[in-house]
Amino acid sequence: MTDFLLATAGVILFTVAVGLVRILSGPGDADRMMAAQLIGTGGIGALLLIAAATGARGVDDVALGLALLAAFASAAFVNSAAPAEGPDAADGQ
Amino acid sequence: MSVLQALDIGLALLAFAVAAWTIFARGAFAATVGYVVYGLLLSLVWIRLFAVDVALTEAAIGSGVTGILLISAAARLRGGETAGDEKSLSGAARLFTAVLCALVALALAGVVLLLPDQGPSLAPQSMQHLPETGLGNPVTAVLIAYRSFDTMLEKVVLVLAVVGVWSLAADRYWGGAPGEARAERPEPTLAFLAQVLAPLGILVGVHIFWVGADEPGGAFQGGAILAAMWMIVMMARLTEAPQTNAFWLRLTLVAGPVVFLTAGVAGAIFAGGFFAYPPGFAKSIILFIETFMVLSIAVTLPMLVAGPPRREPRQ
Amino acid sequence: MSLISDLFSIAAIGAGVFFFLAGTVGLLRFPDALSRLHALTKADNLGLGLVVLGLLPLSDSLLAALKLVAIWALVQLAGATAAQLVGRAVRRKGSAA
Amino acid sequence: MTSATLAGLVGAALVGLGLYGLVANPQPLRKILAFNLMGSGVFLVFGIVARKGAAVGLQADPVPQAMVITGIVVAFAASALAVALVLRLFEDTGQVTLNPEAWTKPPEDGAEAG
Repeated sequence: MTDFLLATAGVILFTVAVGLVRILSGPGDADRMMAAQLIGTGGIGALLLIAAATGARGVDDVALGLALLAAFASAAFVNSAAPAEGPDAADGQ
Repeated sequence: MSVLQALDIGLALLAFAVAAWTIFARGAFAATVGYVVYGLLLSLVWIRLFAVDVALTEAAIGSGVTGILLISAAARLRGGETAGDEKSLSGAARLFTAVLCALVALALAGVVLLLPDQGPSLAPQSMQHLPETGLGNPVTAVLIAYRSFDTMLEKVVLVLAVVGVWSLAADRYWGGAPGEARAERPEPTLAFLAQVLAPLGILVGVHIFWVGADEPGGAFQGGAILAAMWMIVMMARLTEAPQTNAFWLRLTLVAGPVVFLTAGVAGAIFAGGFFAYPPGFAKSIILFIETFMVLSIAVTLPMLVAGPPRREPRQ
Repeated sequence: MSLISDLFSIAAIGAGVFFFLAGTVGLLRFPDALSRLHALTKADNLGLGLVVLGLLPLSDSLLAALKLVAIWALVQLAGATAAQLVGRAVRRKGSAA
Repeated sequence: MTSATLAGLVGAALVGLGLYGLVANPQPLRKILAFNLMGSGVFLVFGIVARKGAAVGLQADPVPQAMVITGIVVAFAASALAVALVLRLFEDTGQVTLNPEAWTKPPEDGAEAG
């Protein structure tokens, strides 16, 4: 069972790695943000599998923290990417 | 080769490849996203090193909060970096640099390989004195009891960094709120996310702080998650960034180090040594200090990310 | 009994890995950003959901199991909102250009 | 080779990689990224020292771990200050460059001496 869990963690990391190669190179910044999202989900999956296989303590809290912060990179991207919108932005220029 | 070893090698290669992407990518934004991805991989590596406390810190600060900081900066700097008058290194200088850096890396790798299998360790000492602190997590004990002086100074560094960031404000903005005035209408999706996430996140942050006494977790990690929740609420425009001359803000910023230092001085008077905790009361004092540290961290990190004041202060 | 729960875990986790693979294939094959986003969110969240489902019988306590479900729910929320946010950014840029 | 040694080797490689980026990348934001990479490489080397100090039932020596935690927080504070400086430079000059000759050019539109 342990080897199965570790092997699936490895497969997930591998598929994530292949996906990363595709979207880190773009073309657009939105694609790149998807890379952060992809590694978030895949990383949490691999983390949970590794934790179940190696029995390391407290790893579920790490996964919980990562899950909480999973959308933050995208939120920061959207928040800063459109500064020229809205009425108030004009007088800052 | 066992499955675990294969997984470790794969993880190491992936982390290294993403790091290399961060250095060699064309655009600054692509490199920044690469760095965020790398931070997440790094917390997996820390799990494999059985350093769960570090993994939690890396997940919350190294990947989460730093990610917000760097991605916001990269998105804001777009366009400025395309200036063609950068003085790039010539090919020969680049090669020379690469060779020198490779030598540094090789020397370090040599040191890593030369380390004895059973290195010198302070683990026995830290376990031996653990009962005196009343804690169950030796990493927390190192941070708040054995090496509390370091941790106190680190809190001071955080305050100094806030002072440094605020000092970059123009004179007329001094004391005002950070961040430009922007669209009042919040992005509805972002507002929804913040409304759902913030209460849950506060719960998780307090949980991670509280279990930190005995399990992996602690003041930094819990405080960083609380900080992230304040950031998402500000990003969603559900609340405004506070004025930097607000008394409560400045008080909370310095509360952690001040309480910590006071406890240290009190130790010198009542327990016979600077930062000594009287036997029997150690755990209560540690939790008291940590509570203020969590508050300070939860306020300091968002202020560092928000940047210098950019609006004139209201009276 | 333990054999049955082990078989359940293996089946669920295996199915989860399949969806991770499907998501990556979608990322590689789909032509534009919005459909890649679609592949990413659908497949990944289902993948993680099945992995969590498979890990549930292996967890030591009820609290640990609840935490696993909470992690999955949070990732669902994050995935859905991030996809919305990034998707809007793509559309905004598309209409401006 | 143990996983700890492997992580240590990655750490060593990261220090080299980060150092190269710090010297060779002209853009300040890239330098900040490179500096952080270098830092995390050093942390990983600490990680292997902690792992090799496993004793008395602990799987890693807590002292280097605590130092890394402190280090991560301090690295964040330094990065935040550096980012604030770069953003201020961009505001004042409309450029993101450390090349002083470029600063003397009139700022582009959108930039305002703040």
